Amino acid sequence: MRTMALETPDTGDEVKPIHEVDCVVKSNDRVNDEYRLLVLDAPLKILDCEPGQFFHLLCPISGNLQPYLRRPMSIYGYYPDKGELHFLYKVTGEGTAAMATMKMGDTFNVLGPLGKGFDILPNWKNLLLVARGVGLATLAPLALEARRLNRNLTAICSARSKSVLMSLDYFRDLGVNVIALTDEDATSSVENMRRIIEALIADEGVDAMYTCGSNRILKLLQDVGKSHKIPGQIALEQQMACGFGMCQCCVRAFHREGIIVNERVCTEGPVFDLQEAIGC
Amino acid sequence: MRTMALETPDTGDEVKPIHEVDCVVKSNDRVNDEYRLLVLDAPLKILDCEPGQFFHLLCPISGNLQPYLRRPMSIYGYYPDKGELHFLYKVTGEGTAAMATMKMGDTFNVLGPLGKGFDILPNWKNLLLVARGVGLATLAPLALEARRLNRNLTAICSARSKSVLMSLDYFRDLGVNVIALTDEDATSSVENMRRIIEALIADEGVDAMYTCGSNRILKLLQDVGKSHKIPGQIALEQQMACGFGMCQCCVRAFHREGIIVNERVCTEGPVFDLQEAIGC
Amino acid sequence: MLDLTTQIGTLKLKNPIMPASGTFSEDLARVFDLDLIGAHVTKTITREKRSGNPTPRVCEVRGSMLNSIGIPSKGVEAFLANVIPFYAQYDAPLIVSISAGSADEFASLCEEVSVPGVAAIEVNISCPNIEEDGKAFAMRPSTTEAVMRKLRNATDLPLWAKLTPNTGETTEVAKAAEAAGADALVVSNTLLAMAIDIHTRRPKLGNLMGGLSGPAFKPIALRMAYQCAKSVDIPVIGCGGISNLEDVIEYLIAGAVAVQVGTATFIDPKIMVNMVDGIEAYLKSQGLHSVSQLVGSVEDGEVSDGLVFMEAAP
Amino acid sequence: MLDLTTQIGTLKLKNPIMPASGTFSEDLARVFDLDLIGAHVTKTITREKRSGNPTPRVCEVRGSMLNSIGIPSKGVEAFLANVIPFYAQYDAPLIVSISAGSADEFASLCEEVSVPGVAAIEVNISCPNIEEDGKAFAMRPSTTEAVMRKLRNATDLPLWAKLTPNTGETTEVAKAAEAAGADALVVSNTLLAMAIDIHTRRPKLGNLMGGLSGPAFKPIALRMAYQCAKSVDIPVIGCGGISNLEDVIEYLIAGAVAVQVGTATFIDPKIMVNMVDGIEAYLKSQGLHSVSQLVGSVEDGEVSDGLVFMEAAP
Ligand SMILES: Cc1cc2nc3c(=O)[nH]c(=O)nc-3n(C[C@H](O)[C@H](O)[C@H](O)COP(=O)(O)OP(=O)(O)OC[C@H]3O[C@@H](n4cnc5c(N)ncnc54)[C@H](O)[C@@H]3O)c2cc1C
Ligand SMILES: Cc1cc2nc3c(=O)[nH]c(=O)nc-3n(C[C@H](O)[C@H](O)[C@H](O)COP(=O)(O)OP(=O)(O)OC[C@H]3O[C@@H](n4cnc5c(N)ncnc54)[C@H](O)[C@@H]3O)c2cc1C
Ligand SMILES: Cc1cc2nc3c(=O)[nH]c(=O)nc-3n(C[C@H](O)[C@H](O)[C@H](O)COP(=O)(O)O)c2cc1C
Ligand SMILES: Cc1cc2nc3c(=O)[nH]c(=O)nc-3n(C[C@H](O)[C@H](O)[C@H](O)COP(=O)(O)O)c2cc1C
Ligand code: FES
Ligand code: FES
Repeated sequence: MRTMALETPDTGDEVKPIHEVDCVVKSNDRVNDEYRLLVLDAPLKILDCEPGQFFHLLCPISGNLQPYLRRPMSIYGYYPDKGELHFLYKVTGEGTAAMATMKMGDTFNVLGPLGKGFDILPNWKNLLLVARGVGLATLAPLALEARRLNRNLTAICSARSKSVLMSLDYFRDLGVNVIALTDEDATSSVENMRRIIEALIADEGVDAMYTCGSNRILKLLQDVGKSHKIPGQIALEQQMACGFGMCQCCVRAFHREGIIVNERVCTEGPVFDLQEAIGC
Repeated sequence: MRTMALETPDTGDEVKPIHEVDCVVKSNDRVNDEYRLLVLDAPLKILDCEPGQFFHLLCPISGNLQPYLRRPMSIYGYYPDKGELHFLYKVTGEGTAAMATMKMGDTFNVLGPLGKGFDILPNWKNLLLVARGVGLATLAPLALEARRLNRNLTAICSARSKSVLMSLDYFRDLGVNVIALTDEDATSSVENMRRIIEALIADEGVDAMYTCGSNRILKLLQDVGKSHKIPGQIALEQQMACGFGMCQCCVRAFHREGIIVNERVCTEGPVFDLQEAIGC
Repeated sequence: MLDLTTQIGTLKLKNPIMPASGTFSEDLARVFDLDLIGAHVTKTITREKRSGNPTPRVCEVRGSMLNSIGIPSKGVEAFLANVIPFYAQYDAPLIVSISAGSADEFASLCEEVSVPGVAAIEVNISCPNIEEDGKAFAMRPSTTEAVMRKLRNATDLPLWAKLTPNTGETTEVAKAAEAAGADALVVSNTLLAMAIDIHTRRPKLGNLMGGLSGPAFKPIALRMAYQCAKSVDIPVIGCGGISNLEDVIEYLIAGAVAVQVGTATFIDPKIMVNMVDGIEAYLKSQGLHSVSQLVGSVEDGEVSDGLVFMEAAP
Repeated sequence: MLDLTTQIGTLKLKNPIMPASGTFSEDLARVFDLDLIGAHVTKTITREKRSGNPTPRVCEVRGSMLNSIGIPSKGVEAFLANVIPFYAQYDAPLIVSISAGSADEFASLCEEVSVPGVAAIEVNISCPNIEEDGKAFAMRPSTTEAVMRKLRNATDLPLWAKLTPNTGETTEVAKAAEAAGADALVVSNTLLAMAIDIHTRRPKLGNLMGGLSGPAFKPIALRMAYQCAKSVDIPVIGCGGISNLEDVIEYLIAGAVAVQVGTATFIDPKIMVNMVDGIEAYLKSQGLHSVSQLVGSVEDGEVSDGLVFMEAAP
């Protein structure tokens, strides 16, 4: 298997400026047992976002919580009209624990928007989104965009338990057809998911599939996509330092034209072609 | 000049336990242009102090202020009756700047009481205290102790300007005879101080002299002390790491029995014999 | 008029702030005008395409980071075709960082990148010398001197030797690079370090170990920069943990004629521009008129060589 | 029953936590019962009285500190008369740290402190060897081996060699110490570093440079401890930046059989006791029953020698 280094920054896309901005925290509340929603008062210039893009966040330093590097976080919602930027996050370590201490009125430095978001091609009418856990944070803006573009969206949302299943109301309010699966109900198995997706394809049809994170779901959608020739995209994660292309920390491997190529999640991604992606 | 290492910890003194305690901030207000008064709610066990002793303070970490080592700070006041411990401090760098951000209700970790305080021998009736600037913080508890022991205390307080002359009311309330000298009034010169001291000696007499910090004052009091055979003590400062004898960071040199000895400011001091002290 | 320029051999920079190799790329042009800084330094390239080390390539340690990127490289052809033209649109001089596994490969790559548009070549000699015992060239004076001599013969461009902090012979290596014709020293590359995830018990880096950079590394690299400035006559460019204006000033006072900023850019992408502005304000506030007044102005008194060149902590 | 004991050659400690030389003294008995920790390690002593380095001897760097205490020493007589009797009241074994400027002086001091009440001798070979070129013994395998052989002949007590991070030959030095008869390695002493006050332009330490210790130093010392554990058969005692329970676990997983805690005690004087308690809770939570199950349990897979023993960052 040959391995090849990545090519220079996409020359096709226009190169937008990256903004580093101090925002003010509007709220930072717990939404369920595991997740918090951070709402920032944000200037318009950073709200020209695409679903799937992310920001690189400078978490506050206080007491024993002393995160150093920025933390990448998907845009959960961007609202130029009300000047708000939303992040949905799970406290997993030092940085997110520090974020959780922030209060209304605190200043929070963000860098972005960064990366390449999801595509919704003109001929993609019926969209399917499959997410597990905090993956919803990344996929939620797709729902908003789908409605703006007048597409049909079905969201299969899987989680450990009902109590951590998030964004369902959010999706329903946007007219999304929501299918909730949980481990506690034993409905979240890959086999059940496959059955549900096959039924959707048979019924209304699916033009494109979107997912993120989970290896099991990636594998499933790659199978389904291949057999039904349905295109798809996946948002991936990787440890980052710079967040916009300089350090080469964040590479992942992809199948492309018979070889394995490394691409930077922060710049060529975080959204990649579903079939090219390689789980980890 | 021979140089000799210090001897093992004073075996004469009883060895008291050292306490590391989280206190709650009662107030932390500016007292004038340069100084702040920190009042802590402190448990009784750390309030068994002597004037001249100090605490080693763990300054809070927040944002760009990330002090690492503890900071030594003289006890400005200790009040077992009301359970309070006071520090008077000047913001000079990262640690004290971090202290200045503390608010009522915050937790503050202190280690102490540490070091050897001032002596007031039974036959010392007329005490003289000469202080400049923040040195007052160190000498203030002497006033309380002098009153408790029913001694006469005169305090010569020197500062750049009236507006930073602190503790004058505090001293007066304790019945101290206060003489205020300032640079702006051109009353703070060494010559003027010497005149004033010589007058005091001639009038009521002086049995012991106390000071801290300033090299000019040290030199002056050593002269006066030698010529009038008046004993004295000085509180000294030095960079510290551990604060109670382990690291040997905090040594200063002293004249003793014809040789130069190094002593640890944190353990053999911070109060030393006036004539043995060497300025820096 | 304040004079922010600094002279590195024949090369004059408009100010002493430049990026460190591997922490800079064309992408930073999306954040600020790249002509605001003194020079541009590319990520190290190799002759052939390489994919770099396994992931994770970065991990955080208290107040700093480790990286084990390795040297992913598009190869010299892609570099000549894409990267050099990109930087040609700027006035700031372009410094190309190169690396290779043997002195001959090093020399031939050096020749290949000695093209118009390149102002100087930085040689990353912290990489293993595959011909000898696998030790990095810059670990020893002898291997440093050998590779630098070949490089010196391969180009007329200024040659900057980038040292490693992993050697026990900092000043000897510095002198060897000077003797072999280096025009400047960059002090220094990252320090070998490690972190283990106590939950998985696995090394936090895919490559087992990596290089420490960032604030934790500053006092070490500063010491090296000072020692090098005292032991050679060629200019020293300070690099390691420089995160704010004070750090820049500290390195200049220690004897560096310019500095490279690495990890700090990841935290604050505009930091280099702020440093340039900050130097100006600082000079003004100190009543100084030029950066060169600061360089090497450390008040170290009549300090003995024994102290300056000590190699272990006292 | 949880087994916190650890075996260092013939010496069995009740738990793997002990202080680092120079960061501990009788004074700590004012904070906690010194029998709660695994061993006691004295500040390095020399044969003669010495006064140590000029002040300031300490300065703060971002999240860590530099020190240039030097080795102030009351001399061996005062030590035998006062210090050894003090520690005799405790069960925890006493480790005496010694230093000297030549191998012969080292050996004779070693003999003098080989007295009842002393459980092992730690040799601080990071000090300059005044007979050779002034380089510290532990900078090179040859000088390490030479001095360790003399020391080996001078005592029957266990000998712990304390290494320096300033060498470029960590594993070679480790092997040399082992070959010469060291019973354990302490990895490691402080790393040479510097800080300059930009206002006065003076070095922040009276002695120009000093040793970095504390959190900033951890990833470097951990890497060395790992490399040493992989390259010798004698036990390795980890030391460098250990500030909390996680750090202790990380060193044990990396291969250290015990750890020394230095600078962290200055911030939190009770930290060693908290670590002992913490290890117990940790073992319980992980379903482990002994410290030895953790030691060397790093999941480094089929890692090549090239990676384990690399000497510069990739
Ligand atoms: C493009 C992208 C979008 C993301 N969006 C979200 C989101 O919307 N909501 C959410 O809760 N999480 C999201 N994550 C994961 C999030 O970045 C991590 O949970 C977070 O960095 C953890 O930081 P920590 O300090 O709390 O954890 P620690 O484990 O202490 O972090 C240590 C280091 O590892 C890095 N790290 C840890 N986990 C991850 C991860 N999964 N991906 C990348 N780096 C990681 C951290 O950034 C930090 O540098 C996203 C990650 C990426 C790459
Ligand atoms: C026994 C003793 C009692 C003191 N009492 C008082 C007091 O009551 N009020 C007050 O305002 N100040 C007092 N000081 C001085 C006080 O310790 C310093 O002002 C303080 O440490 C400065 O810390 P910083 O981080 O703000 O300054 P920085 O300059 O940023 O400190 C950097 C480092 O230097 C050390 N340092 C700086 N100045 C001094 C100093 N003068 N003495 C010792 N170490 C220093 C700090 O502790 C720190 O480790 C006392 C010092 C000692 C030794
Ligand atoms: C992510 C990353 C990649 C690096 N890549 C290179 C490189 O390719 N070539 C090189 O000479 N140095 C490289 N370095 C080292 C830096 O140029 C610099 O010497 C080091 O990081 C110390 O500076 P800092 O503390 O300011 O980051 C890299 C450093 C980092 C953090
Ligand atoms: C103030 C101070 C004094 C030290 N004195 C000695 C010493 O006398 N002998 C020695 O071998 N190491 C000495 N050291 C080094 C420590 O023992 C230890 O190796 C080093 O500090 C790293 O550990 P740490 O990061 O936990 O402090 C000293 C360290 C400090 C901070
Ligand atoms: S995070 Fe630096 S290149 Fe992607
Ligand atoms: S501060 Fe450690 S001995 Fe005084």
